[in-house]
Amino acid sequence: MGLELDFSVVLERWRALLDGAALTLQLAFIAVICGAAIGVFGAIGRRGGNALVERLCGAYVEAIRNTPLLVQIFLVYFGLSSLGLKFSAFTVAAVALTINVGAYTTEIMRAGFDSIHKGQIEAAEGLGLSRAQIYWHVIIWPGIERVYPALTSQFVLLMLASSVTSQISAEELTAVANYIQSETYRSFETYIVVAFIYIALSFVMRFGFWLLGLALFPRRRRLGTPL
Amino acid sequence: DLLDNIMAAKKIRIATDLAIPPSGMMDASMKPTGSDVDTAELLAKDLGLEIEWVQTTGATRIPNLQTNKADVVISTLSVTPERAKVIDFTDPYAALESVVGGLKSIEVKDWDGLKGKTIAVSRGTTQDTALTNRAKDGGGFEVARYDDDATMVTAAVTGQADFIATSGTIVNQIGVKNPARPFEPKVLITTFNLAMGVKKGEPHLVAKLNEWIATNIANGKLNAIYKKYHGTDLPENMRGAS
Amino acid sequence: MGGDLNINHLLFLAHGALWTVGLSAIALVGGGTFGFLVALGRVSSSRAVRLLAASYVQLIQGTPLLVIMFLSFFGLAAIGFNISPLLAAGASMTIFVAAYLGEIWRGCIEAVPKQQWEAAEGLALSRGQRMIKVILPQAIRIATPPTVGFMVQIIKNTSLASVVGFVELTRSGQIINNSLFEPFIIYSIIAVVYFSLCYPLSRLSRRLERTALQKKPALA
Amino acid sequence: MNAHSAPPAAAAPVVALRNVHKSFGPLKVLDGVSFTVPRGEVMVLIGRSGSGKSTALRCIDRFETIDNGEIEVCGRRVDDARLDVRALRQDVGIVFQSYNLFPHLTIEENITLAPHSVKKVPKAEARALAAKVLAQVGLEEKLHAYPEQLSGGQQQRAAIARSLAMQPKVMLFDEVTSALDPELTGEVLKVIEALATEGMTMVLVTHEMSFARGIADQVVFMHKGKVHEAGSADILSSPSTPELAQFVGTGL
Amino acid sequence: MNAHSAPPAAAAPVVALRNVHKSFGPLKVLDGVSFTVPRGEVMVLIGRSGSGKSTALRCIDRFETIDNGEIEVCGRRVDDARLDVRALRQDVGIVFQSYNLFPHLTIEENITLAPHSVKKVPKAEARALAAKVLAQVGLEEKLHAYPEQLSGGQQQRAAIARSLAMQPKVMLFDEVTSALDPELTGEVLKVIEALATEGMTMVLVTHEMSFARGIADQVVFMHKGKVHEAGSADILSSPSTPELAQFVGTGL
Ligand SMILES: Nc1ncnc2c1ncn2[C@@H]1O[C@H](COP(=O)(O)OP(=O)(O)OP(=O)(O)O)[C@@H](O)[C@H]1O
Ligand SMILES: Nc1ncnc2c1ncn2[C@@H]1O[C@H](COP(=O)(O)OP(=O)(O)OP(=O)(O)O)[C@@H](O)[C@H]1O
Ligand SMILES: [Mg+2]
Ligand SMILES: [Mg+2]
Repeated sequence: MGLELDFSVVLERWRALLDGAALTLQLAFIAVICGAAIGVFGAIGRRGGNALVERLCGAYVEAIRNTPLLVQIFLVYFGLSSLGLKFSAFTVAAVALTINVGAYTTEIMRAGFDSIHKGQIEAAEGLGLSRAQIYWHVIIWPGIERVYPALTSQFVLLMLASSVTSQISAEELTAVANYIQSETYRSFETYIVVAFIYIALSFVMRFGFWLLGLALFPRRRRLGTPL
Repeated sequence: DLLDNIMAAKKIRIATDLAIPPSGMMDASMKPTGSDVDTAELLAKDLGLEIEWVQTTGATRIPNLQTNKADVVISTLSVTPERAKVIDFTDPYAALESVVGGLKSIEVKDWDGLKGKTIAVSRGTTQDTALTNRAKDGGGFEVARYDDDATMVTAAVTGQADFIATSGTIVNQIGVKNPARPFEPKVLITTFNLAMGVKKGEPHLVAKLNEWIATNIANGKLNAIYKKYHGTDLPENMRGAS
Repeated sequence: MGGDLNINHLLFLAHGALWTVGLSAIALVGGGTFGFLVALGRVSSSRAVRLLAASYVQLIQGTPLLVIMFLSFFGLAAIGFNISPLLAAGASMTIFVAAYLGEIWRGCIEAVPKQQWEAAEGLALSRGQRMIKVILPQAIRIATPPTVGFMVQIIKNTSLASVVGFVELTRSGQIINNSLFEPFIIYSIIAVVYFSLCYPLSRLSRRLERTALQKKPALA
Repeated sequence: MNAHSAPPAAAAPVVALRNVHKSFGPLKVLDGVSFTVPRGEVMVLIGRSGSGKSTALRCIDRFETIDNGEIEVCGRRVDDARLDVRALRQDVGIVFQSYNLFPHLTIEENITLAPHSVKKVPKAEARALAAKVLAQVGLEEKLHAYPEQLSGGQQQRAAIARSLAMQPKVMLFDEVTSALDPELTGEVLKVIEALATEGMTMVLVTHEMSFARGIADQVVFMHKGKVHEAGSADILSSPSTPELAQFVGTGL
Repeated sequence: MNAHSAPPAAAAPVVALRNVHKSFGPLKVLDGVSFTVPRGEVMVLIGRSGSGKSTALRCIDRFETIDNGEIEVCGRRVDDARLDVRALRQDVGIVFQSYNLFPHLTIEENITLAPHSVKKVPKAEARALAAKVLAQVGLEEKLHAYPEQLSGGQQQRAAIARSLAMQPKVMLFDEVTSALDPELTGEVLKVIEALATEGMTMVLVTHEMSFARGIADQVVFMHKGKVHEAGSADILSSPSTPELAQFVGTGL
């Protein structure tokens, strides 16, 4: 075939690619932090006693998990502006991604919390710990530890999925790629380069989470048991 | 030779994006329509060929050509030297007048009036390139890039964007969709020539297409199609003799 | 442009939804078959095969599906395999799904207690017999809930097939929206259709998980 | 209905069950159980599997609510719905068969957790306390180990130390040795014996008859949710009901 | 290095370990172990937890490879890297503490699986065989039950029957009763006793000293990876090393 690859045109736009990758990571970072917080509270809500809260958290999780992220992003972006609330694309992208990953995190964390043996909770009750203290010391941290690999994967998936925010004018990596490829018509080269950048980003993220895991779960580090 | 193959098969594969009105879109009964669609249909009829539509999106118009999945792309391709390194362009069959449109209620007369504003464009289009360069050279405005025209227009209709850079036709549409936010053309960017795209190294096909384009510009048919969808005539220098 | 939403638009959407279902089915069959091989590769006795399978999984899981779609449709064509959009969408969904299902299933195979392997070994069963007669039947039981759960992701991910010219649910919605400019109505309809395809599967997966959990103490 | 009103007399029993009834659905598990444990005494609860021993113990620490009857622990009415459960549990230490140490915390962190977060004992003081109770169970050198690095017997002793660190007035033990092999069982029983010598009030469920004989001030034999026979440890050697005779015969 | 060359003499031992060494990383688990089991004899392996009993057993069936020494089973050199492992395992039956029945198969399917797929015994014949071995362990009526429908003792007996169906020349048992309560233990031991009476060659690891006394032709006491004391069952009553004395003292 007469297709000759020429990467120079793409690579000479490395600054733009770097900016895009940085924005992708930034979006992922914000969504992971806020999503994890939503996940903890969502999971507690799904487990804890109050039927109404349980229903609400359940509805949130189901609505998000069963519809595409792109549709969610459109509804948030245009929904807010129709109500007269105008935020930057970055803000909306971060909010939509947070809402999305929060639902998945809720589900994963719920499974982690549920996996804590009843005996552990009774032991803590027997020591007179309050409900909040039991959650904090006996359920949340060990629960997160158990599902840490699943959480990591979900967060990497979120980073990859953040590419759809290009649709609402967030200048992340895919947006930059689309720009470059329509400016130069070098589609293959662009997509190949971008694939490598995404793979590198996901390695970086996994490595980061591995380091974070070592810091969060000292026992694993001390005993050398992998997460 | 691609042209021989096409003529032998009595079938031409034309790639177009059906989600970029008014060039390519679906009508109320979900049939392809639009200025590029009509152009393609006229071309096929004149050459006595049957059309096989190849659905593309903005990003896949060129790969479709390069990998021989389509013979010709007729999908608002504007001609730039950069792009001409990758594919061959025919002579222009139409032109797109790009403007910056804005809310009627905001007073803007020229580029200076756009200082401090944010202008929405469709990512990677020639408008995008033009505005991005201008912004870099101290244009004083921000560029917000959407993936396609429709999203950009939706942003304008719902209030996310107060200025958009696109064709005048689309600018006028916004007020129709949301009477509370009427838009009007404010500043002319430039006029881009639109051409058909062909894979590199097919001089016969290009020549054939150029010949057809010349004929149909001369007889006014291409102008008629343009006027039907864009509401205005082609620029003077392209208009036929009719 | 367009006018108002009419029955033709809805039919067009329904047609798109059919393709979404069809592509999902292809992805599940193709990805399932290939993913099964990946899972076997991950637990293979050969180090080289294990490494190969692991790299495959790492590579694919680090790449957005959109890019895989693009590269497999146009990339294959560029090296001389001119395949139809259907084949390309099927191939890239297969490549993508196989990496994820392979990994899920490897976990399930490894979740079968080590003692079961040893018991089968002690009975002089060959490696193939151990896998087919002892390990897989048990792994399948563990694997059903997460597999059904993952199908929800498959359904949603088929939307990216638009890049190879596929007009499935999301793309048909986009096409309609781009002539009507009614993002709310149209995206809400799409959301509802996806939800009604995915939610039953989510529920089923949850139910299967629960029954699997209840069975566990009896097995132990 | 004089809950809370009477202050605990010095001579009042630390634990008292009066006609306690408890069902799980249709299953009657406790059917009018009464016993009292005076301060400093050791009561041993025996009986077949399913006779309700664990349930009785769990009711004392309010892990189960009862259907009927009265339970008084350290002057508190446990059957009162308004009971301050956390206050009760500061007075009562409970240790189960499965040690239930917190796997992600070191032994020291396991022990200091409750004193520090419940009783607000300062960190340094809590650490000193941890060293003290660990010495009591002979594990001083395991302060910084994680539970999984300990043998079963050591884990169980650490669990006992964790309860002791709350300085409870009464300790409940539910078959704390049945997951252990004979050698490890020995270690744990020694610790419990030492506690008895120091005058800790205790209720323990065990299947180790020879141990029961050695340590019990009072033995209660439960059968089908009822106290079937009770008395000093002597009843183990000369049971007066055929059920206990049979149980002791098989249980030895 | 005469592996494979010498045909098994009739009088040759069925199992022979000669100076076997085995380490897991830095941990020396078998440190020069030697013993032989003649045809039709029952050898009982005892010792504390961690002394290497299971490892020795697993080496015999090539579940572990050894670092040094020789193992001969039914005339085959197990230490030979070119050993036909599957052929060895047709001669050797092994039963573990955790019964390891295949949960997705009925008892009959569990039993017929190996004869049918390894030895190519026709289905009907394999079924007859299953009925026979199940009768041998007293479970004839459980043919069509699934493992989870059986009690622990029944599951363990079914696991023994599954091994027997391969008509092995020697059976290895690793603490087959330690997950069972005394009543169920009795059932399983009875089955093993019957096998001994029928002349099966067996090596068994057990903590049941009284059982060992009754059944063993030979007792091997392992300590720290070595054969510390060996002899007839009498050594259990009159041990000559302090370690065995202590072990028998606590183990009882
Ligand atoms: N939460 C519960 N729900 C339903 N039934 C229960 C519950 N807890 C205990 N039971 C039942 O109550 C009965 C008594 O249980 P309990 O644990 O008190 O017996 P036990 O004397 O401690 O026996 P073991 O020696 O086996 O521990 C048993 O039949 C048990 O199955
Ligand atoms: N696969 C392995 N990897 C590392 N160490 C092992 C492995 N298998 C056994 N060991 C170690 O080898 C030693 C001997 O183990 P083995 O199971 O043979 O003891 P045992 O005498 O059977 O004890 P028990 O009575 O507890 O079953 C133990 O310290 C054990 O931790
Ligand atoms: Mg109990
Ligand atoms: Mg062992």
